[in-house]
Amino acid sequence: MLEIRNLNVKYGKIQVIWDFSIDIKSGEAVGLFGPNGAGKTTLINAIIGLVKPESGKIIFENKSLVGLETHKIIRAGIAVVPQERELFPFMTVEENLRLGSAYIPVAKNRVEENLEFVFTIFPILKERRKQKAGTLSGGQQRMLAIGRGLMANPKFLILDEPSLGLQPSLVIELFQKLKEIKKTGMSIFLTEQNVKQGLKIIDRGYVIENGRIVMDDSSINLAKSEYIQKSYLGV
Amino acid sequence: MVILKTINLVKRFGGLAAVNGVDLDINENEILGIIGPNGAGKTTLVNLISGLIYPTQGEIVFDGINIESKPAYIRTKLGIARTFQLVRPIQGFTAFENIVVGALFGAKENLKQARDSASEICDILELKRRDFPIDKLTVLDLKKVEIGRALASKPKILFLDEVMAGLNSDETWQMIHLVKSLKKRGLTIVVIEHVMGVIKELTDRVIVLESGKIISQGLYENVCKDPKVISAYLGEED
Amino acid sequence: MKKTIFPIITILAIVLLIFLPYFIGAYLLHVLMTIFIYMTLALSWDMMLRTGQLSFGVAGFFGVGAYASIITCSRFGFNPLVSILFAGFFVALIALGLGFAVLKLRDIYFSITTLAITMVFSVIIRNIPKLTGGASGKVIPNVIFNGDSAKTYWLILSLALITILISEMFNRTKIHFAINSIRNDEIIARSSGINIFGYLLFVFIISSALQGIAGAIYTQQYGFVSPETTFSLDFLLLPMAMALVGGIYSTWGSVIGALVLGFASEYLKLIMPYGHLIIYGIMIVLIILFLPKGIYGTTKDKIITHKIEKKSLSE
Amino acid sequence: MEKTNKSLKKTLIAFIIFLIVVGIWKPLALVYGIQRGGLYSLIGLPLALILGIVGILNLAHGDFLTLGLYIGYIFFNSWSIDPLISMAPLFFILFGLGMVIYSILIRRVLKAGHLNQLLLTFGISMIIIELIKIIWTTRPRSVYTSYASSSVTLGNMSIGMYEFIYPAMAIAVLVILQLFLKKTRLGQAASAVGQNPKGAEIVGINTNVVYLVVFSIAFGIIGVAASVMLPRTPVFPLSGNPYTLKSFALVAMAGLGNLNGILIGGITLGVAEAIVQSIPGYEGWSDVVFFGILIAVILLNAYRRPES
Amino acid sequence: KPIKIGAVNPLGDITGDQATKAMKLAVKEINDAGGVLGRPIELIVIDDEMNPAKGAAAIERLATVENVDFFVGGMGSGVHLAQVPILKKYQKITVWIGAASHQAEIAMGPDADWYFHLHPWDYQQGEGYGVGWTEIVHAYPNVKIEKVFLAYEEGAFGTDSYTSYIDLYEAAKRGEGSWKEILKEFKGASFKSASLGGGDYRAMLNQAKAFNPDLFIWAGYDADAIPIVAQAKEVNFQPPLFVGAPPGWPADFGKNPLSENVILYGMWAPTLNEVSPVAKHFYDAYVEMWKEEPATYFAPLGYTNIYFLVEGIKKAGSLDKNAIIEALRTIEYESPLGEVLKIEPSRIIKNQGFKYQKILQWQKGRQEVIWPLELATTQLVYPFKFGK
Ligand SMILES: Nc1ncnc2c1ncn2[C@@H]1O[C@H](COP(=O)(O)OP(=O)(O)OP(=O)(O)O)[C@@H](O)[C@H]1O
Ligand SMILES: Nc1ncnc2c1ncn2[C@@H]1O[C@H](COP(=O)(O)OP(=O)(O)OP(=O)(O)O)[C@@H](O)[C@H]1O
Ligand SMILES: [Mg+2]
Ligand SMILES: [Mg+2]
Repeated sequence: MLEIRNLNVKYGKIQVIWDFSIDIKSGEAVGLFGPNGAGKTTLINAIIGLVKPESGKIIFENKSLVGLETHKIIRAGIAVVPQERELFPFMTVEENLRLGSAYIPVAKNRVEENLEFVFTIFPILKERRKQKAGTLSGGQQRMLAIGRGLMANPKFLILDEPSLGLQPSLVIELFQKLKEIKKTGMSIFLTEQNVKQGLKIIDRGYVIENGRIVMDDSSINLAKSEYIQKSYLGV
Repeated sequence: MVILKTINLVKRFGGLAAVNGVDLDINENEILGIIGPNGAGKTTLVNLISGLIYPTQGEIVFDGINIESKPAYIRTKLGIARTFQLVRPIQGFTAFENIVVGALFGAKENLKQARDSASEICDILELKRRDFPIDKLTVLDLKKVEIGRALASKPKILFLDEVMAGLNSDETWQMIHLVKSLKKRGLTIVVIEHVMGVIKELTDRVIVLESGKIISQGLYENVCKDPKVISAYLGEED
Repeated sequence: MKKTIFPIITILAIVLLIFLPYFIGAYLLHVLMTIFIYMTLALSWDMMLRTGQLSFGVAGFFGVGAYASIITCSRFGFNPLVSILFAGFFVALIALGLGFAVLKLRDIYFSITTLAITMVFSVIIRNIPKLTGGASGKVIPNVIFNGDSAKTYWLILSLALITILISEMFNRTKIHFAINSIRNDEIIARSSGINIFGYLLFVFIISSALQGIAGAIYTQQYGFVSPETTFSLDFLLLPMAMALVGGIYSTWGSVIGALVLGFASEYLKLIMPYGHLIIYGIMIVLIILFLPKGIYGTTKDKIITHKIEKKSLSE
Repeated sequence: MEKTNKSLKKTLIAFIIFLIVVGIWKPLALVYGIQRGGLYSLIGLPLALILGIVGILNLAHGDFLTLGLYIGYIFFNSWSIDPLISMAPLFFILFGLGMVIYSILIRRVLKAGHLNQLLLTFGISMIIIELIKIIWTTRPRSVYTSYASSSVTLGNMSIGMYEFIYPAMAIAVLVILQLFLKKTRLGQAASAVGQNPKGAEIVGINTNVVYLVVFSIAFGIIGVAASVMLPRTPVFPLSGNPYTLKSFALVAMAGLGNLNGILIGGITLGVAEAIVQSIPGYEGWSDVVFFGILIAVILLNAYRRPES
Repeated sequence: KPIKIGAVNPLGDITGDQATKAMKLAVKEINDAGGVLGRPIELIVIDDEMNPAKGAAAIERLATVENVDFFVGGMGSGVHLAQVPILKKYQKITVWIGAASHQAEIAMGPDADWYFHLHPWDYQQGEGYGVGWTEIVHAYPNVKIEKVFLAYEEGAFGTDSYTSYIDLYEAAKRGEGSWKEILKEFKGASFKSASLGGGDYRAMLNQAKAFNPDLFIWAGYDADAIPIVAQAKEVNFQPPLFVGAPPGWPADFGKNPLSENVILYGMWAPTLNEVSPVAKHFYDAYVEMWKEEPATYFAPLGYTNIYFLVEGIKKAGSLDKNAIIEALRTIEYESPLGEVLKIEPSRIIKNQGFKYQKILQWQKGRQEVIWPLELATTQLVYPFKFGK
């Protein structure tokens, strides 16, 4: 479904992603782990066209994404839940969510049904549907960002550290729901610091450091790996 | 000895009571953990104490004086420092200069002193890219800058609002050691985290907020077995 | 090496500027005087901008300073130099009073309010003819130093140098850290212990006083005031353009901007009597499109990025 | 939410009472005030749209109005087309001009922030004014239509009818704009883009098109304003220039993003001005009242606004 | 070696632009005729951009870089005020055609014998109209002028007219001054000019209507001309004499039906061609050289500016300053404005040129001269009425 070949990304003269290649198949959930500054967010931004790669190929459903504007990539069926949330602070929770569907061809007729779905995962959002997004608590904003991503009925969902700032019970719930969603055939691409939870839903995972893949294995093997145990599952 | 105390603290936003009658005692040189569901009012509580917003009702006593109506910058000078849940370094400054700001105004140092204490703090934090502008830093660096600026104001009490969120376990350990070393230097520290491992590892005592009220408090081991806390906050793993 | 060269260059430049009247003619001197007046306005506007407050009150304080100087001179017999100082003091006082009301405002609300205040100043002055001469303005019989170019030049040069000095002080002391923090994030500034209102008021008073003094000197140079010319929005728009063309948030940006635009407008006019303002406008548009941070700002940025990249690559 | 509704209602009621009182006290001032205020609002609306909704600062606003006036003048002078008829082509010509200006200039300073937009549009303003001077000189031109000075007589008052077109057009434009912003996908996208362009791209909005369309619509409205003004307005290089400041004043008074406030604010200022002008001997103070009310409203709003 | 004359004009404004063109025409004519004192004339023009500091710097440049012998030029009073200190510094012979504000006279002071000011001062103009209207009342027995209403723009230009009218009114009440025979009641109101963002005159017009004047004058700018008549029609205000006193008129005022029989104050009109050969010569030569019509009286004034100076030089026979001053004071120059220009002292300065403006009337799209009666090109149409 998504194929990245020999991707290189630079900010100015500083290279952040080095010769990066991965494949994600339809209906597959893939995780991306790595320390801060490894280049995870940069990779995501490259996929959705927010940064222009130096070289390499990004192909989604046989179509090259390189050089395409972000909104075109999104409309092609990729949704993203950004690390920085990127909400509309002066709009209400509901307006934010509706915007998640409004401009996506496959989603715009399914707004009500999508809203209900998001509200079942995050009931607090339903309670606060008239509150301005900018006044939500940190965790509530994260929920809203995830909810907005789900509103798009994507074929391919990218989540950049979705559990950041969520209360423990919600993290568990969120990952359960993602597992269910995955069964409907959606592909998921996930970066996470909560590796323990992350590993539960992914099929395969990559570990990157300094912009290079250092490990690439199934989730079971990753969970067993000493390296992962030590660096990511400690606390 | 109680260093900071809130009495029946209330903050309403329109109809919503984000903090709803909180009586809090923070003891000198302890590490207090505050946990609770998203939207429970933790950040609001810190905002009230640090003076970014003013309470609808109630008192805040710090070091024996009532501070609830004092402006934020005075409270910082008195010795209350905090970090922000969403890191907010000052753009246009380098990491180092961000920390200098804290020393200059929070600790009322002159430029030279402030530079000295800032580099000392950078050393303590093991902050490497200190001459880099903010937009070229990683999340860990930014969190360190955030703590560094708070520390530079030479506080008596330090509020850490989710500073560990988004760190991997190596980095989290680093931070835990750091916070512990701060305690050794005599600081009182309040940590807010959703990562239970951190709370367990760090805190002397935990308070659980829900809907603006304290629903449980005590040692971590006890609190996390409290059914109220489990149902409202921790959830049960399958 | 760099540390020792810089002060030497500065001192040489200042000495050169002081002795300039002995080398260049009255015309160039006059052009320079105008440029220095605008430079002062640009820099003082930039000082306020560094706190994040975009002031549109430059022409207003300039005008009030001009009137204060002319009126004290002609009605109360002040010595022109004393009247100039008085104007600065008077404008500072007004800024202090206004500051309490308007410095709570932000963004365009602050900008528009300061502009509205400028308008209010000019309308009030127009409507109290007994004191101000009303719409028709007021002239004084003798201009400062009896029109001696060199002395007037030295006076204006001192103002410009003092402004540069203040600006550099703002950039090299605690104040730099305070106002930059305020501009970037007030919440952080407050919780880092910065008295935001205090600093805003301080900078507002200083920059307004400089604008008032500039107005006073300018008006003493020509010996008249009138609401239309003295409160002209040129005294707001041109300094702003100069600061932005040179590069904001820095001393040398405004200095370079004032020199570039000041000389350009004079030169263009001579080679192209008709339509030179179009070229001037196009020049401004091109600079902002291709050097978005201004001449000085963009150059400095390039150097800094270069340094950092070198450092990261070597890491 | 409820709170803003309530305060809107309060403002509206106070506004209507104000108008009624003025109507009884000085009926002519009310008429003149509503007409003038309608014009301020009509010209202020496009600025409010591009500054308040998508956050572009345009210092050449009034000068594009001037350009519109000249184009209307050409239609009248060269082809004898009545300004109210040339309104349609004018809308499209300015719409097109907006597209061009946006695509080749404004687009490049979108991310650079307000200050760069300020300087860019200052440069544009200068170029427009000087170009006009070269082409048409500084001599005013005008368009004569018999209806523009027609009036009806009520008692001993002779009331001009034409200028009621200003508030009428302002209301029409406001209603259409509100419908556009609330009901159309593009309109909703405009608010999203104004608040967070990156967020907007992420939900699939083509921000570039939104900017382009909103900017061009605003220009189209400037064209409409120019046509309805033309029968009553002299056309010279600085015709529209003073309206830049007045429009910014209105936007600041109404609050960014508040289009309804532009109408209420515009008419309040117009009426207040007209009252002062109708008091013999105090005509010269009308500007103080205009800016005084403006300052008072901005300060009041600032102090009423709760902490963030 | 040419004799250098330095001119400072606002080239971006129609007044400055046409004055400059007329100056160039005069220079060309003089040089074609062999120059003066056997030397050609060189005219160096600098734009003042209507900016005081720029206008002042231009004088410095002309004096020190271009080394001119004389200064000419004109227009805005604000710019001129800034030039006064510089002019005083160099004390070269200066012949000025703009700056009507008495403030300029105050700034120049009584001692500047090298300074010649051709345009009537603001206070002289009001005085002149008194002379004019009195003569008109005598010549046209049906014309009555007792109540005068002055509408003035609130800037320096309008306010200065108003204050001078107040002085004239006070004098008339004492039985003095040029208005003493006719003026019985006077009232004024200000308005904001369309050129400065105003343009709503109706409050002022209603005041005027309530006063019911015989003579209504407005002192504003060219941009006000059409809207004032249109709005007067709207509020149904039809004074028997409807006078506009702007420094220039809009491009198509004559084509506008509302212009019919509006009276104007001015120094010149193309109709003067019918009564003055100099005017006709100027007009034809200007059109020939520039392929456009002179549209403001600053064009013939600019022409006059050069000729007057050159006549002075000719008469002096040398470039000696005192000789030229003496010559300029005594020559009589037959100007294209229809009048003979000669120097007399005004309130403060010694060398003032023209004293009065003319009274003209728009008739069928043309500005016809009504007064001075000896230059009249047609009869006054009275009373004023809006066409249907
Ligand atoms: N706009 C930018 N300009 C320059 N450098 C950048 C920029 N954005 C990120 N970087 C640098 O690129 C590297 C990778 O950053 P990125 O945000 O992709 O990491 P990440 O793996 O997502 O880390 P995190 O866990 O902190 O989110 C870091 O060193 C960062 O400093
Ligand atoms: N300005 C405001 N207006 C309205 N409601 C607000 C405002 N600020 C906060 N709230 C609400 O107050 C509640 C408390 O928010 P707070 O940020 O304190 O939560 P928190 O405990 O820090 O949550 P989290 O763990 O998600 O950070 C939330 O429900 C939030 O939506
Ligand atoms: Mg990241
Ligand atoms: Mg929080």
